[in-house]
Amino acid sequence: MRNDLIQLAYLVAAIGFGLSLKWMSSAPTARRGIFAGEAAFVLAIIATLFHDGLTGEGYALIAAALLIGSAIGVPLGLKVPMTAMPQRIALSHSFGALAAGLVGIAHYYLERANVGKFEMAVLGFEIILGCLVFTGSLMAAGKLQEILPQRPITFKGQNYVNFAVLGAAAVLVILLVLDPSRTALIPPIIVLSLAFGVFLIVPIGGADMPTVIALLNSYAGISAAALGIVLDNKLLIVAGALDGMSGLILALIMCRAMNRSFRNVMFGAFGQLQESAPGDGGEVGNVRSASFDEAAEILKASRSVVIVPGYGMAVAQAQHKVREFADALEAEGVDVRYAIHPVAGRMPGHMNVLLAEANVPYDKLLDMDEINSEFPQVDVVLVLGANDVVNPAARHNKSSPIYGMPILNVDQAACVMVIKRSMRPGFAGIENELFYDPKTLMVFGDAKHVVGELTTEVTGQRDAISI
Amino acid sequence: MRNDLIQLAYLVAAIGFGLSLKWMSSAPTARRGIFAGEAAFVLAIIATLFHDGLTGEGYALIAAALLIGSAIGVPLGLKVPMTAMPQRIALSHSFGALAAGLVGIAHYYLERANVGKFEMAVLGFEIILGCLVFTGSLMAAGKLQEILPQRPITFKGQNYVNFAVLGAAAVLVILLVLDPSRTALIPPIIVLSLAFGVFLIVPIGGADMPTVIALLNSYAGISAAALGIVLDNKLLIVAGALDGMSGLILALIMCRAMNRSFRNVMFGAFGQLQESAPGDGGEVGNVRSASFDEAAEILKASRSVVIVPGYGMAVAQAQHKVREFADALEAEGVDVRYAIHPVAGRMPGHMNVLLAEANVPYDKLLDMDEINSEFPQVDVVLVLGANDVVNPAARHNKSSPIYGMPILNVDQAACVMVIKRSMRPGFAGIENELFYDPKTLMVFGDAKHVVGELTTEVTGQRDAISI
Amino acid sequence: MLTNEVIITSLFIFAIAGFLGLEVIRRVPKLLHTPLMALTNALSAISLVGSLLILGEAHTTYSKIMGFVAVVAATVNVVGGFLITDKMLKMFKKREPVKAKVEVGQ
Amino acid sequence: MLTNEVIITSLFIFAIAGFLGLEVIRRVPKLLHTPLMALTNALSAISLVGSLLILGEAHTTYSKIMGFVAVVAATVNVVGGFLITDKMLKMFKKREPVKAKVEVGQ
Ligand SMILES: NC(=O)c1ccc[n+]([C@@H]2O[C@H](COP(=O)([O-])OP(=O)(O)OC[C@H]3O[C@@H](n4cnc5c(N)ncnc54)[C@H](OP(=O)(O)O)[C@@H]3O)[C@@H](O)[C@H]2O)c1
Ligand SMILES: NC(=O)c1ccc[n+]([C@@H]2O[C@H](COP(=O)([O-])OP(=O)(O)OC[C@H]3O[C@@H](n4cnc5c(N)ncnc54)[C@H](OP(=O)(O)O)[C@@H]3O)[C@@H](O)[C@H]2O)c1
Repeated sequence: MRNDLIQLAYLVAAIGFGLSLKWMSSAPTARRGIFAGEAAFVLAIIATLFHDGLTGEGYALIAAALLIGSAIGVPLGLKVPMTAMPQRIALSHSFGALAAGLVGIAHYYLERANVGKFEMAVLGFEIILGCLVFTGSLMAAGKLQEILPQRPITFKGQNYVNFAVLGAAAVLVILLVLDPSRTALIPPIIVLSLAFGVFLIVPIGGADMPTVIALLNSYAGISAAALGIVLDNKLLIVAGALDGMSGLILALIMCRAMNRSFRNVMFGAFGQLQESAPGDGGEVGNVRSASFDEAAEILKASRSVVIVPGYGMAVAQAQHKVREFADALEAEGVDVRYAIHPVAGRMPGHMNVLLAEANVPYDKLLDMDEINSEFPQVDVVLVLGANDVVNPAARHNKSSPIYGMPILNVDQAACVMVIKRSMRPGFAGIENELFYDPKTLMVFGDAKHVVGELTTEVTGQRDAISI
Repeated sequence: MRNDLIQLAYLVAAIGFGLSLKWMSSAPTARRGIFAGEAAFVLAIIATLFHDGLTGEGYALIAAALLIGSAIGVPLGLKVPMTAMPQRIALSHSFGALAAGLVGIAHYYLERANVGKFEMAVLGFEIILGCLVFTGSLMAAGKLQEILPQRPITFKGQNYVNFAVLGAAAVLVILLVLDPSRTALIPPIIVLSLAFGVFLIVPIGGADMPTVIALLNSYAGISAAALGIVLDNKLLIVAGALDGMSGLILALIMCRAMNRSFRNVMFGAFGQLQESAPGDGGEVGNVRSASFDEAAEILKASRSVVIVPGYGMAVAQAQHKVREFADALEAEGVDVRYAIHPVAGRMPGHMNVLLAEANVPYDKLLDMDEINSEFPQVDVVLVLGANDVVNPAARHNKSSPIYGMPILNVDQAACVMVIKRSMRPGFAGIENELFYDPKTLMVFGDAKHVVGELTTEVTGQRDAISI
Repeated sequence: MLTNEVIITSLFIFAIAGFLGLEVIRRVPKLLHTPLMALTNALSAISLVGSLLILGEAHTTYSKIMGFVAVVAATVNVVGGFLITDKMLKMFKKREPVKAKVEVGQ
Repeated sequence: MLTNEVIITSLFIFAIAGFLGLEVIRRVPKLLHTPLMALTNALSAISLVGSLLILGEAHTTYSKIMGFVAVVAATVNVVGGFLITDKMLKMFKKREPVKAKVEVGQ
């Protein structure tokens, strides 16, 4: 009876997780989605605590562990700047994977006497996944936080080495399936899987990390589902399946928006310094550059401005200044909108989150599809720390690594203004001919600084007039 | 092992049913959806035949039954005019419900010795649902086919009688749950449920039948799922749940599009002759009517015509003539489109199916939301056997039974032409002031006949000119 | 006799499948509502699976009679239902693929 | 030891839930992809349920140690994950309800 109630609580929690994801499909219901997810989680935890067989000592340990976990989790979640989101998610992820791996291992040691063949196979799979997601997520967080080198580290035959490591782990699991009592095989499986997690991420550039995180998320979901199969826990299966699908779809969407394949992301060592890429030295060539007051003058005089934010805005944390600047322009009667490329920044929806943080209403953020046909009617496009997402080479240069990626057609506007620190390339490591276009004006400097100066110019000039 | 394979086949079939419904969400993939559904069904049947415990005699009987069923089902499915769709679906439905009810009953008789309490409750629920859907669907088919009177038949206290019948059946089921060996209770449960199915439909007007069919479909799904729980068959549960949801959502959509509540459909006795409804005698009052050649002249001279088909087009089977007529007009350089109200006709999507039958490409069929803003730019609206869906009373007359239902704003067009046989009202039984609007021209006659004549006039006149 | 565990598992599957049904059906455009009704009508004959077992096991004369009628009836439903759906949808395919007009139902 | 039946039931649930996930996630607009990643990150800590059982049953010293670390780690993930998501979404709510701009993701 008690167990039945627990199972019913799990059923309710599973529905709660489903609703939680469903409500994420529109901004007005998204917070309700979080609450559903949280409520479902709390219900699941409480129901679990009612299981038969938990001892007094167990409860004490659980209380201590929950407290310690919360004490670490709260600062991890609260004290995080918006720009550090990707690495925080990766870090949090590695913790979850660690738990999944440990549970699988502990379950093996406790039940090895009566574990079936299929069960052992699923369990082995689960342990491999848990371990590799653990180290993989740590590596991803390290790369994003720039503790580890962002550039992909490659060597000849790397993929073969990686697959040899994974293959060895798989062979050991097969040996375990044949005879689940071979306890000695577990430690090498763990070590190999942890190593594979590291090796998997080493050759991937820091900027590809968001895709990798989505994929690791998917693996974590699948490992939770596998754990659910082994423990015969349906809630784990449902939550794991939802999660596994979610990560997979997000990773696919990101790849598609960059016009790259999974394989290329995982094994392509993208973002390496390209030998032939010219202009990555920072020397300023045949470009027109403008001073702050010239730029402000042009912006003030225009009727419609479209701001194209990119990774540079995130790095410079310029979103609040951008908002102030847009307010100032609007006070001058200029129509200001934002064009959001699907892979601008380093995470899907990165720009949306940052601009939302700065209180830009989300109906001012236009998707690529919405805005692309309107550029010919725009007076000034302000490219703010974006690079690849406005690179016309994607349209016509078949040899470019970003060829085929849909871009924002900013070169159709009357005037393009680009704010960045130098002539250095962006994520893809390639030259951008847009900067050499006669109608392009470069405004060099840190995004936050430049936008602040522009705001002063715009409002200052207005004061001068009103004197 | 064999049983495992059967279960895996059921798993594949369940996914197939899911895909089948998923692919129904767009016209280009819809046929793939049917194939997925059919393949899943065939797989389910084949897998079932491999079950342990089927006897030689059993196989012979199954072969015979499948043959007989197909021999009845094929003509039922193939030889059906498009206008008779709703009643055919209802009829086919009653067969399925009969099967569900019988399986439940047979299972009870075979297993009564060791049936648990919860199991008995589910089984009783399943038998009630199966029986009531059986007679309910038969009644619905009869009303739609006009074998039974279409008008709702009501008497005082009817709802109380109905609920007493259902309540009695429920009480008997409860007695059975308390002691599942009370075999004698089964026949009265069956009789009461069959009776309830009849009583439920008696007070509902023929025109509300599509909503009722959707609802009965939902019940049938739920009864299949209940059967799945009792038989511990996961495929039945999945298919039943999908089906139950589908019927429910369709019924809700229909109700919402008519701006009515479930309660009103089920217990409102809608469609009764309303005492106060004037003008239902067929006398032609203060209206302008036009002859065929006058009407054809106007249509030919216009630049854009929107055809609003309604139930009358379905009754008259005029869709092919309409297509010819539209071709003739287009040959004259007139732009012809169709405006489809969500509840035009008697089934959701009724007009779409009929016009598709006549090869009208579906991008010419415009939804209410798409076309409503365009009516002011339309020269002539041709209302073809539609009535309620263009009744302006829905917009402003608070006492009207259709008040609040969104309608096609045809009265904003330059000229409205209405083809119907008389001044009689439509489904809702109410007067339509549109017919008295000075810019409305009535063209009396059967839809098929009138449209045929108009085509002759249009093409005939062209011939006359070309001489 | 079913154990509580089996019953709760069944409820799990019912709930998740119902949720899936809700999400999938909501996307079906009005254009396809009548074919959808016909298709789900065919699917609702899934009790054919149960009928086949009752008939095939041929336990008692009663069960044989009931099973026989049930198999016949369910077969009529499934065959008729799929044929009706197929017939309806054939009509939607006459034209060259026009732009997929998928509106979100309600 | 799991029976084949239990395993197949699990696969059933996995398949239907995965299908549901596919349908639901596909509708999430780009606008919300980063919060979605954060939310699913929190949900992936569901192995907390398994960790609690291992720790609570306190069978062996090893299982206690592993369970303890697992519960701590999973708690970090779930608490951190939900807080991050919450923080992100709070930002989306500052304005009066603007027209719900739900585009179908891909
Ligand atoms: N969003 C995603 O989901 C995702 C995931 C993985 C990969 N990506 C990839 O990331 C790229 C995103 O394109 P993007 O145009 O946003 O960025 P980008 O191409 O990486 O370019 C960013 C530019 O910002 C400038 N910048 C850096 N720091 C700055 C600062 N403090 N102030 C001003 N400018 C600064 C840099 O130039 P300077 O050094 O000269 O200042 C750089 O050229 C795409 O290639 C995409 O495929 C995106
Ligand atoms: N679509 C659905 O899912 C659904 C479901 C349930 C209920 N309904 C209800 O059905 C109604 C549908 O509206 P509607 O405008 O399509 O139809 P309607 O309001 O029922 O009107 C149909 C009109 O067609 C005329 N007509 C009948 N036979 C004809 C023939 N052979 N030739 C020419 N005209 C003929 C009738 O007038 P004469 O007799 O003068 O010819 C009648 O006024 C709505 O009230 C809706 O709520 C729809």
